[in-house]
Amino acid sequence: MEILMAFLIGILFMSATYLMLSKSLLRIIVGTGLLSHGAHLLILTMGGLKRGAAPLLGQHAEAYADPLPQALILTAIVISFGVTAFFLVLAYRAYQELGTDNMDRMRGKEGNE
Amino acid sequence: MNSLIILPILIPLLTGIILIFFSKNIPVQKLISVISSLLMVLSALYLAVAVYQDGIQTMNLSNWEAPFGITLVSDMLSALLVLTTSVIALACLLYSFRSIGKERESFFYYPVFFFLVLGINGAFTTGDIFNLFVFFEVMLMASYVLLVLGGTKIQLRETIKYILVNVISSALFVIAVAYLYSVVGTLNMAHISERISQIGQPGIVTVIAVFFLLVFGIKGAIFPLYFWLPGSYYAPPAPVMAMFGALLTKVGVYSITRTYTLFFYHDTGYTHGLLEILSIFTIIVGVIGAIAYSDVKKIIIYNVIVAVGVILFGVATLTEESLAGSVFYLIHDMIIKAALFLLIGIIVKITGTSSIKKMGGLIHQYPGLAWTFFIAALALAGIPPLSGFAGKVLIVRSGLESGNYWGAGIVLLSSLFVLFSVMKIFINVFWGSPRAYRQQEPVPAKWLLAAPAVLTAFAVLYGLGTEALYPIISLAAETLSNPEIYINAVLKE
Amino acid sequence: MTETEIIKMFVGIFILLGAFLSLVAAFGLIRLPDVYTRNHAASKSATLGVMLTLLGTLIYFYFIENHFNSRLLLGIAFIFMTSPVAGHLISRAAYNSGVKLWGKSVVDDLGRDRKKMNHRKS
Amino acid sequence: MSLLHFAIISPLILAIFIPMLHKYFHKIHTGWFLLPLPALLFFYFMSYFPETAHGESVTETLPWIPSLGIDFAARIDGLGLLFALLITGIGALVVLYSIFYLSKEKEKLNQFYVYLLLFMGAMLGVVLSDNLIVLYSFWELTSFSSFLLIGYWNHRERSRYGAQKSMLITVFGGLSMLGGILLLYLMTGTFSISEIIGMAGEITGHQFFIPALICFLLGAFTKSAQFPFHIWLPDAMEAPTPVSAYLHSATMVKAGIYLVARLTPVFAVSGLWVWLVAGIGILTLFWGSFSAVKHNDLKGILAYSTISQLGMIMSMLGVGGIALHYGNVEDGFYTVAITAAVFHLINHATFKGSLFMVVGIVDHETGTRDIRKLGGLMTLMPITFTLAAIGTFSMAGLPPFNGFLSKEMFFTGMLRAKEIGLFNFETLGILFPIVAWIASVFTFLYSMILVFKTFTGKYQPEKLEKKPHEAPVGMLIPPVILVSLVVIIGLFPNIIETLIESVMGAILPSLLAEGHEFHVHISHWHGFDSPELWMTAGVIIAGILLYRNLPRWSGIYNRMPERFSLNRFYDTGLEKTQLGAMRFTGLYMNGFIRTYLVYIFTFMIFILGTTMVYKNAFKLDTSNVANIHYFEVVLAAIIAISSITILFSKSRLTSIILLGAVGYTVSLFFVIFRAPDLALTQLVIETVSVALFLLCFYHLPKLGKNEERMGFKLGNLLVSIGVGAIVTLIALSAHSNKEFNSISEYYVENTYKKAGGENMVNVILVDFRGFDTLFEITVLGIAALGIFAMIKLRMTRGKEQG
Amino acid sequence: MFEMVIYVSIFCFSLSMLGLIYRVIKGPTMPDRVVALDAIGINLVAVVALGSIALRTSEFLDIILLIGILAFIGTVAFSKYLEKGVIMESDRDGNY
Amino acid sequence: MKTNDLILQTVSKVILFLIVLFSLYMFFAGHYHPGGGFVGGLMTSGAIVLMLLAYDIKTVTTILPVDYKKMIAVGLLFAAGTAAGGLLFGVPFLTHAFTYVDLPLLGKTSLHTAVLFDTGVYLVVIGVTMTIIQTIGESE
Repeated sequence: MEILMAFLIGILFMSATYLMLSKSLLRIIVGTGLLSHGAHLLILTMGGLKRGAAPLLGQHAEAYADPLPQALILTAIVISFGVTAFFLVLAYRAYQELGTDNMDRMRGKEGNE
Repeated sequence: MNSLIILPILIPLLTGIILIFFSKNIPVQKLISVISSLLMVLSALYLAVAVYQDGIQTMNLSNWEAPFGITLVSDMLSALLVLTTSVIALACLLYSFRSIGKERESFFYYPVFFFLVLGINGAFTTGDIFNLFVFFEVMLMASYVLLVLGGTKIQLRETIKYILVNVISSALFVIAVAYLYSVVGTLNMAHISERISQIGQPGIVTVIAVFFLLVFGIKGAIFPLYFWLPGSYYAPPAPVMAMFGALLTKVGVYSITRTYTLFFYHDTGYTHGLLEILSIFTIIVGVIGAIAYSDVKKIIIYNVIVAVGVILFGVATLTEESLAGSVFYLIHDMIIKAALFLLIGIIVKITGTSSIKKMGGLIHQYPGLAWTFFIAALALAGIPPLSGFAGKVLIVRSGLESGNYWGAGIVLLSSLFVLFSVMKIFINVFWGSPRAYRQQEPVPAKWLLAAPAVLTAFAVLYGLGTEALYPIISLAAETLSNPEIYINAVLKE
Repeated sequence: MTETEIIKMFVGIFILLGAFLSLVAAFGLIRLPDVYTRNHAASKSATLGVMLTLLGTLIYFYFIENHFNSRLLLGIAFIFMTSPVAGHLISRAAYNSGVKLWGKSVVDDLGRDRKKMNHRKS
Repeated sequence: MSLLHFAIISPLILAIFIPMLHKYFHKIHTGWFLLPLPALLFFYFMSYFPETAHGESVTETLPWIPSLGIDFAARIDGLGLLFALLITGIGALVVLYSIFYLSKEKEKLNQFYVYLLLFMGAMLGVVLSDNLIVLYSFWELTSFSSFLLIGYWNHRERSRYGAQKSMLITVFGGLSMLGGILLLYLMTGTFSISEIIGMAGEITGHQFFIPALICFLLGAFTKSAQFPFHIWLPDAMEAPTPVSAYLHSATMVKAGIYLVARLTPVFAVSGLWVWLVAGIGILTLFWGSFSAVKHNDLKGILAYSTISQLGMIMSMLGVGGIALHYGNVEDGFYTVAITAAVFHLINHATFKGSLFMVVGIVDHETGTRDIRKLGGLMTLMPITFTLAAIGTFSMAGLPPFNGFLSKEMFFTGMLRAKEIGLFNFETLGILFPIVAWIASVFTFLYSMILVFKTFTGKYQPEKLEKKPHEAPVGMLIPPVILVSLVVIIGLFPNIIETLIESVMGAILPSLLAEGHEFHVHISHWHGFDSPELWMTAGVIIAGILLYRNLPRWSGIYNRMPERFSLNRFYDTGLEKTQLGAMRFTGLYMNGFIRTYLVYIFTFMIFILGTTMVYKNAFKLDTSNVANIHYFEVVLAAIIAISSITILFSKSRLTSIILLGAVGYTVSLFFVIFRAPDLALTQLVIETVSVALFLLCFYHLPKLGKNEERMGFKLGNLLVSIGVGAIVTLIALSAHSNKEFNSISEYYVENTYKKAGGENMVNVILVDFRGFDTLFEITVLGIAALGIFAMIKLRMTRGKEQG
Repeated sequence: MFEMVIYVSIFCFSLSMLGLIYRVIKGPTMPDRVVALDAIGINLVAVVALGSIALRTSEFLDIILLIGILAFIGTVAFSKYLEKGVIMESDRDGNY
Repeated sequence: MKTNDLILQTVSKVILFLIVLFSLYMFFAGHYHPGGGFVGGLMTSGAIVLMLLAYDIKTVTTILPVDYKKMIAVGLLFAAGTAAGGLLFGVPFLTHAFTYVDLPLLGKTSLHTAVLFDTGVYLVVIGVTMTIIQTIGESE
């Protein structure tokens, strides 16, 4: 399963990278979304996917899934949510001010003389 | 266990929170921020003294023993960096009072400013690799907000690029931590170090080391990952630029230093060799950038990159002497970069432009500004007896000693170009015939000058008082070059 | 056949029925001609299908695992309440945003009433 | 802190008070406050003479950074004392001169005198420091104070240019010297010059020896304006004339000479040193004197003359260094060159100082320094003319002035150079006397031009701005004192013999046995059989011939292509460097974030890939993997297909929905992998994110209007595949390299017992790693504040800069 | 047998979701998509319920209500947006 | 075109209660079952969003006169204060204390300072979500 997941994560990263290299701001932000999904799945995979019960002691199971990666992912999810929200609003404001969502038109050559 | 260690993190956090309540009352905001910055400086000072006297200070948060909870660790390096950060934050804060403007002030400039400081101090203090990531994010989030606050076109545009790069580097950070966790199964930095030395750094750990270099290299702007920096740092107002230029990249540099001295020191031929090559290239491209532009902001921004290269060259050499040199240089550079950014902030405010071709003759009207800049420029170039000298001498000497003649030569020669680039500013901006500038409002130059002047004075004292600082800094270097000290302080209590 | 198995059988029937209804709904959503008819299919069949499934699950957990789950019950109630409202809102939105009815529709009550109202006003 | 230290830094201390004095006593010329200091210092240093005269030295140490071996060790020996006397003596005269030269109404005297004092203190520091790092510190201070002095009239473009040029070149030399210092430290383990000299014999074979030697010479040559670094000196003439007299005749440029003299005992055993010092010196001598002739600006002539004279002293030091090889003092066969160097050093300070002052007077009184406009001033300014004549004759090497004596000794030294049997001198050594002679001819020539074109010939009042008359007395006193020294030394050279002996003792300590001293005897007459006499005679004859026919042959100066001149080289070099740097930077810093990302990702792929291969890090271990269920495959397929479909989607709605699909499927994965908390959170977050996406992007234009070119797409694709592959490969190897048990077993054990909870993930979040959570919500809070500010705060134009 | 039933049902739900996804992508009008999305949400509820049975754990049952709530809010928001062009009105009486 | 949302508003009132109840359950159950301050907070803000949808911003602000930015601050203060409280007792930052009590009906339950910390999280999350949504809503 880990091997399958590793490939899946690879695909996610590939798509994310491709999207982030494009011109449209929306595609870029979608790319960052994929990127964080990939990262979260990777943490989970790296913690090991051995079958155990959910990490709730009420389950009284023999083995539990590794709780630490889950906690890390939770933190990472929340943070990337904050960043994505900020990024989105930024894109929206930038479009309002600059009138474009094309990164090529956002070059900026201030001070380059 | 020492509750002092939390104060440089807790004070800005609480201050930031309290300031949110007073978002409409700017005088109160100013009062509170000054008081708590002072408190922060005092606590950082006290912490540094404690570390100097009693060795590494740690705190196991939530009272869980070391590898299981999060541990805050303050060794000499981080205590010094926290102290420097607090001082610079105070300076930038005072500068902001008369320059940042009512609009930004009533839209959470000060709270976010304190959150930025919180993130930086936290990153310097934490002893847990994932917690480091969290503090990075606090710092980055605050920096995004400070960068975009004001919503001008250039700010919006550059913030997009800045966020994009940092989102990528954060994602890479997360996966680097994940890889490391997979191999060693722990997150506490001392514990990681211990476990890596148990298995003697197999190939995969070296790969992860390079991965960490990439992650922190993007933040610390090393070659060839620094491209985002000049544009992004160009956009915000001067005090923010000073905070960024002086502190943000240094967090990346600190993290490289920490990981490359604490974790990945078993295969130095490869990892540190790579770091050395990259640092030399960093210096070269930084220098090229610095002499290329005739824009005050750009020149100083590229000098940030040069400094990063110099510091990392010392880290890559990895002898106690070179590490001491790096620490010397790191703190010097933080102080002097903050001073320089604030100074050019004043220049830009006075002249309304940042192109040196449109300026001239400021020395007649603002002699204090001119001389502060002059001294700061010399300090930047590492001219004795100012602050940059001791660090540079140590770095170059140990570079020569370990046989890296080219690197040492380039570090040495970079001073010349650095000097050239800043003197270009001095000659063109301060000398020559005065010109008339369109000023929208009177510039409170005296007030604004106070902060950078004090910082420059610090830089001078730092250079003259090198002897007094030497035991402190060699203590930092000793801790860096002997991971055992760190591990014992954290785990064997 | 033990008690458990009987319950299991009931649960199984509920669930299978639910799954079947959901398939029907999906088929309807694909095949029906306009948004109003599709909405009809979705809210009726899907709701019923899902409710049956949930009911089956509730029974399963209550009797087999000896675990009465109040949130599940709440969930059933919730879907029971919201699903028709959602359907209503969508249809109205579609109508008000000017989505055409299927060409072969016979009645347009709302349109007729609106016309009347407008007529009366003017 | 001893009196000696205090003496060294007293100018710096006084400098602090100058602005105050200037402010409160603005009626009095600030120079008067200064004047006592160098005078006092001069006599103070004189008091050391009895001790140093017999080869003894006084050392006072003040710790600065002892941990790095850096102490402010002040040491006075013969060499240091000579320079200290020159600095303070000439300093006093220059200050006096400047009081009359600079108007107290027009000039910013406070700045000027601060710079001058800084410079004076720096020079004293250079010549009296025993610690190389301290020496270097003062060395750089001289560079910067002279930078400020040259740029004193900074409203002039030329001043700024000259200041920058001198700073760049001398700081370059300084840095290279610093490199040399560090290399020396690595060889000897000390920064102390006296200790290093003590170890001189041990380090000759060291691998750093030659690099250190070259580094030091670069420092000395740049400071002393040796070929090809001499180009800064003529441009430095933009400084006020008192500055030129001080810096560029007596002090700063001599710092390089000082350094070479000081380090002769360390390095002169090497043939390379002798060749470089002597060779570059003689080349500079020739080139300086040759170039001086073509100039029309009096200060330009003096500048090149200075260059050439410095080259002369340098070459003598080089040749004299040979003496260290032979080690016999008695006959003084080679040491005579050193004697000549020291002697000429003193002479040069006297006559060149006076000449600069004279030129200053001419400039001050006539308003020009162009010899084409000047002429016939002899009758108007008789005293000035007399001073000028004596100074130039001394410079030209005419008897009975002191310049003649040192010139004769110089010829002696050069003639002996060809006798050296070492380092290939037997073949090429013959060049030394020849070049020396030719250079002397030109020296004679420009000396004549200097004095006769200015003071004789036709008086052209119409070309002058002012009506010239004799200078005020105060302005004449300093050159008169210097010129009288020229004459006195010329007539009675033996009065300074002791001084020279002590200096030689300092330069060549190893040649002296304990208690011995050098014996110097300078005489006017060497007899008819001495070649020096005939050489001098030849110089005079050839010089007069050339002077007479000047217009006929001076055309050769125009033949020399300007393009290949060193100045042009410097200018275009600097310009091209900046331009090239700009082009280069502009090449990759193109403002496109895509390009930057491509760099970053390419580097990432490259470096990680290389490391993987090089470290043989790839490993695949399937023993530890969980088995695969079919619905997991389905979910994976959904994610894979959705994420790839996004790449091809043309509408923003589709992309957002597909992103949502990926997100929801990820939350299903969390369900499968037993992470209920994660599933809950991911679900809610995903919904909110999708909602935000839709909200924010409703206003944006449709996708797919102007997409990338095919080449770009292909490049992007390659990079993306690389990134994906690298991430996958490392993930596989990292998973196959699980070496330790995770620390999470602790959590399983202790969550209930010690933390009082059952949901491990939640307990970790609020307790074990509650610190993370505290700051995670801080991040959220900041983000919310930022979003609020971003939408609500729209700054008015023009207030963009903070 | 029972497991078989569960799996078959999951399969059915998955199949119907695929059909719904087709409708989401195809359109042709926005309300069509919304209808389909709402149905997907509801079906997801069922899948989670079945999944809980398959995994024999009750810890995921909370998710059911969660999805229900989210789907409802989402649908309401969508339909309001389609109808009025805004999602939140600042002041209903004052013509937003 | 003005439409009344009578059906929606009526249903919302019931649903609202349901959602808030559920969110509080999620919040308090966090230490034992999936949930916690974060999800709880999000669900509560979901309820508020539903109100915003059914009514309008003005009405909702009259019912809930809260400055959500201040709510963030309050939440952070809560969390940080709970965390810093330990310092006063001479234990490290963030040290939690708990005890088990026997409550009628509920049985053995733990009283835990972590709940206070989680309250901070809960408040911050509501504050953040609502700040974002309201700000965007107002800018439309």
